[in-house]
Amino acid sequence: MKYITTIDDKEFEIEIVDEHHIRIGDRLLQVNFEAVSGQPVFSLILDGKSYESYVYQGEEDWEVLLRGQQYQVKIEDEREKRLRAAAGGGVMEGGEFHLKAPMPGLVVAVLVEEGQAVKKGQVMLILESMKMQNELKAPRDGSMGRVRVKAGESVEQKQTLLSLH
Amino acid sequence: MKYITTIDDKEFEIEIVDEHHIRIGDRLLQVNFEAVSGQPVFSLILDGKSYESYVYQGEEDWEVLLRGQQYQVKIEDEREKRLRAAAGGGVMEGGEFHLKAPMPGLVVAVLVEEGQAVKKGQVMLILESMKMQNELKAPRDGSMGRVRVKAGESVEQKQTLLSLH
Amino acid sequence: MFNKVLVANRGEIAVRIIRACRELGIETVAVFSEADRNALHVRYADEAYLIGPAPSRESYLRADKIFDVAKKSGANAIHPGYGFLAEREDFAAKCAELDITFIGPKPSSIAAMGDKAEARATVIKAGIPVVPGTEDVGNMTNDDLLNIAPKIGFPLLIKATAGGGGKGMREVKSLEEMPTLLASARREAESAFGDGNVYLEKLIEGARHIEFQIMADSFGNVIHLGERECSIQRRHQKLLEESPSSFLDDEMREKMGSIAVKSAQAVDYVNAGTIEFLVDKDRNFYFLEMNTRLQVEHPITEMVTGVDIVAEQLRIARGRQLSYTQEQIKFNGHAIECRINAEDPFNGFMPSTGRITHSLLPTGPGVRVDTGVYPGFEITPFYDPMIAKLIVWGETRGQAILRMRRALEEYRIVGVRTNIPFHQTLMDSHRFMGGQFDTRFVEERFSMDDAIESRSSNAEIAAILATLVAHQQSELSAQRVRRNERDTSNWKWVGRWERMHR
Amino acid sequence: MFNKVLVANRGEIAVRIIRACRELGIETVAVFSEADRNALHVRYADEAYLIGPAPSRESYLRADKIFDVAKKSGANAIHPGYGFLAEREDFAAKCAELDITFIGPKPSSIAAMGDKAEARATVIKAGIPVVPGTEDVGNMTNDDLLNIAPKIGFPLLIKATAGGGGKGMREVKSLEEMPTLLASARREAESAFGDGNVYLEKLIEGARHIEFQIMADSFGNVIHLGERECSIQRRHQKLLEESPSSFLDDEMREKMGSIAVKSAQAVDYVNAGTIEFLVDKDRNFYFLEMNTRLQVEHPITEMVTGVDIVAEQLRIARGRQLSYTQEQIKFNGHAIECRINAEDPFNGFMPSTGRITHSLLPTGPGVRVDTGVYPGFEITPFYDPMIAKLIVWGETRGQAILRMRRALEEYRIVGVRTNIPFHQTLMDSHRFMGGQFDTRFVEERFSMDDAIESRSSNAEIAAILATLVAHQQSELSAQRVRRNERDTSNWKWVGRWERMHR
Repeated sequence: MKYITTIDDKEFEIEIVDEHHIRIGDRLLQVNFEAVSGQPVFSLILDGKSYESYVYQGEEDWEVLLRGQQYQVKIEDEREKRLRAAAGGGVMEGGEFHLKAPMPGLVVAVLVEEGQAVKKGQVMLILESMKMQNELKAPRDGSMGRVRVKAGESVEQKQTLLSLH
Repeated sequence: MKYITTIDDKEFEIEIVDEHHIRIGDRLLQVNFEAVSGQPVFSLILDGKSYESYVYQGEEDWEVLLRGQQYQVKIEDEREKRLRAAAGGGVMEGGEFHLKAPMPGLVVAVLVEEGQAVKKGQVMLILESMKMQNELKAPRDGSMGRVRVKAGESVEQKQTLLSLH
Repeated sequence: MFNKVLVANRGEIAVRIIRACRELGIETVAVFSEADRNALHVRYADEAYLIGPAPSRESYLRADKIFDVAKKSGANAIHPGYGFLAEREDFAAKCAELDITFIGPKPSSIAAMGDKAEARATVIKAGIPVVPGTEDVGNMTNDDLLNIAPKIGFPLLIKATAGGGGKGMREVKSLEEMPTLLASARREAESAFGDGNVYLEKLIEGARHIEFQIMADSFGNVIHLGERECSIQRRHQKLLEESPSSFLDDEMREKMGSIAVKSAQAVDYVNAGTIEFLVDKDRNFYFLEMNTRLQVEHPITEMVTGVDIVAEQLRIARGRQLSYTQEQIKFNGHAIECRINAEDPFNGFMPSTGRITHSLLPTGPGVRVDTGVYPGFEITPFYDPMIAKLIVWGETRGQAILRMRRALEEYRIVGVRTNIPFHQTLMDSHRFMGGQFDTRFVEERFSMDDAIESRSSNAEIAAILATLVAHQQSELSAQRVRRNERDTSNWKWVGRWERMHR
Repeated sequence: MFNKVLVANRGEIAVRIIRACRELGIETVAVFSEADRNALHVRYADEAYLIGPAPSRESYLRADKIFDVAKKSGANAIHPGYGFLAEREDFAAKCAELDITFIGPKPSSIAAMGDKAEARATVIKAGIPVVPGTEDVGNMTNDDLLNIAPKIGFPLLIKATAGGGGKGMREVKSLEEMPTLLASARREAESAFGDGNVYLEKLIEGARHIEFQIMADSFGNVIHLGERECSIQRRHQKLLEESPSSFLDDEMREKMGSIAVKSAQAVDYVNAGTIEFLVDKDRNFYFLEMNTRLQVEHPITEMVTGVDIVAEQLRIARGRQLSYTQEQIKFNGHAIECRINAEDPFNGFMPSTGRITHSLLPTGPGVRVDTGVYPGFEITPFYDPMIAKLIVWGETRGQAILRMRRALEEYRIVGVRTNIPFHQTLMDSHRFMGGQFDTRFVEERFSMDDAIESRSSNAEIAAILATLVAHQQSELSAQRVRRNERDTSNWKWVGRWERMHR
């Protein structure tokens, strides 16, 4: 099976040859790969080099925590790649974004109003949890849709706080 | 439910009153009892005193490891107690005892012969495992039945080594 | 002399105190909220009592319930740890009233140092330098403050009189923006402490936060145990501390140490306490505040002095003399503490909750971990996100950094996100290694992207790992489908039932 | 100068060495058997290579395979740890031949100290006291030995020339029983070491086993790092070690230390080594043997001296001078090490195997754990039963004992049985606390039943715990039966299928 794996806009062509070999580009590498005690912690011995990493599926991509660095990894197999190519490769833009509470907490301040234009990275709301104030930022430019909470309100995890058009 | 629980020949009458209370003798005690992270490790808060213990079922009795001491605990409910009383309370003696290898290893020496009389505590066989020589002793007086292994032989865990009549 | 200590706290510090008691043969009583039935302090204590629901104000902040437990259990001393009731004068006073030994300073010392304005006034009287700012003031109006501000000079800080943890604090760059900031600072202080009073302080630029540990017995002996460098902060929360500070030389250490001792004496201090200083680029230092309790970062001082600070607190509270004179305190090597928080450094340090499913502690030479969590324990949103303190000792600062790097690499916590990668990136930072940082360093001159070199060199490995995991999972699910297909053909009905109930 | 070290070992000592390398920025190469794919040393090393099936003689003892890995990985140094190939002169010689740095002494020193008879002869020449016995002898016949025995006097010991670990050792009380015992000792020595040579040594009664750590560089500097008391043994296996020994005073320490240094010099020693002495009741001491390698119990010396022995080994092997002079070595406080073995102290110390399902390490001030295991790891019967070393430091011996007691109480390992209860009972023993023990203490004057008082006081609690667990289980199984009953009535067919395939 061949995969196209993308990290930081760089593509890697990785072929799973058999249980103990992979091919990356034109290099054939020996792999010895094990999950550690039933956890999403993986030990990889790759041509003798020993690595350990925490690998799990994120919202869209895979996430890899390796030697203090976190990587968002996109993995497609050949079929998926072909499908995407056929569709013209256009990445969907826009659509509505719903900001959900990442954890239970108290809304300390709402810094945007409905209809207001916001920039990517702009702080929209401050949520207090675990004695810390957490700034929730806009993931992209847009205009504010419905604001469903106000300062002083307690919210549950995953509760929708506001929407961004 | 009432239980008769025996440790070191001492009997305790323990009644499970409800989820949070037990009665032992004529004392009513408050209990708060939890298994720790899905392990046979139990946290008990008994009238405010906090205990932690490793409790598991042994071959016949329950075993409790508490503050560096190990207890063999026999537990009977009322029905079992009545049945045993009806049977006359006689404890079965004798029968054949099969000595099984407690772990894989190498038989270093067999110190008994078939037909030989042995005393309780007498070393019958020496098994080497984990670089240590382990003496396997007679659990009671008796005479040797079949001896199934000889010195120099490798044995598997639970393999029957010899029998005692 | 007490023989049973109630620990009015939770988490790693409750465990720390229970350990010290146990090593002195003193019995321990834990208190716990409904969220903490399985917490380590409950498991390790001799006795444990439920005191209420998860939120702190219904449990760990309920002095009345804690006194009930003291009575019921016969505990004749209380150790407050840090946070919660540790710096509450009324709590300490109530202990005295009930004939319970409060393991800490006298209520009057807590009061004198708790009100920031009063603390400033007290130490100024003792001739101790403070950051220039408003003096001798309890209740200044906005007009008063706006008048004084230009005399202090900009930039300056508005700070809450009852403050702590950065709450009610505002940085002011000019007189124009000051009225708005005053209003918001007062509002925040009012909601956080029930006291809207604020004062002004000159903003020391490029400042370092360096604090001195002091110990005092009830016979008037006061000593210091050297300093801790605490400038690695984010939003006024300390993230890493080290001792000694690479910024101080012996002469300055001696000078600041003796002033720390003098500050403690100024409020007739007993037990362990910490004097915080700001040190500017030119090595001028200013008294900032005194923490009248055991400090989170006390272990680094223990590592370099060999003094068990909590055991010493207990001895002092039992009415004994200090075990050490100032001359007997020797500093040996270098210690660093990383605070391991359940928060995601790749996502704005957002707190993270969940069950810890797996954990592997770094161990071996020169490594100490103080923690209250273990595999199977649930991190809830009710309390502080600090779940462990990783402390290392080395003969030199360089050795300690290398050892910390090794220990961070070994530390595995699965189930919640932690700031371990932040500390790893910090250990690789050239500025940190060179000792070139101030209290603004993390916020202004540090980024998780700093480790860009190692990032790209490991990207291929990350790609391979993710691909292998993804491949394995798709193989597994394919097998599951195949098994189901077979089941359906053989046991059509059963297969469907099985899927229905999965 | 080497920059990549192959660690020719497994378990906690491999992890210990990898840590030291990492802290010095040296790359590490692990080797592993088929049983150890998931072992900690494999997870922590930079590189890892399979060298064969589980049994040691097919993997960790295969010098040829280890050299293959060195070649493949480009490792230019090998650290042998202890056991396995650590004291094999031919292995060290082969390293030199292949231009690989052997992190240890010269082959000639290993040879000189490895043959017990030769070692005795060597140190006698240097004027060092040895236990009276046969001297200068390579191959004595039984007749020779029977002639000499009465001159040495009974009781005496027959010991294997190539010996170690109590193999081929016999205690002889009289001339009559000696011929039989000679035969069996020779047989055992032959099968264990391939060498049936034996010699005689006077049996020192009431003896203590006290050893000195020495460090030597290639410039002729030799220092000692003080002693370790290792008299707590069972069948010649050490179970607990402490430093310093409460039996020695400063004068004797200095005297024995300088003799230890002299012994090392007698064989032109380089790197870390240990000189073992027997000390009789009257404080006469005798050279016993030299271990030409890193010792299991080295951490207690690290705790009291602050010297990182493994890091120092690496520096010496890199051709550098010792970092310390004898005068710079200061002894601070007291350290104790308990060897945590997977064996059942309630069942004749029978080894125990299985998967560790849960583990909680003791941590906090003054506690160090060196281990190679973790939750999820399988303890197999192929290797040594020692799974961890628990080491504590205290200002005094008393404080160290109290701290060890606390740490043992905290240590949880579920899945295999351990000797932790043995150590707990030992910590409560008055003789141990009083320092009144010799090498026969555990076997002859100690019993797990010694803790009889605490036993009966906790019996009721044990009864309650077992009853609650049994009750809970019977409730659970009752519920399970009820659920199945319902399933059968609703989904008769499915229920049966489900049970069939359970």
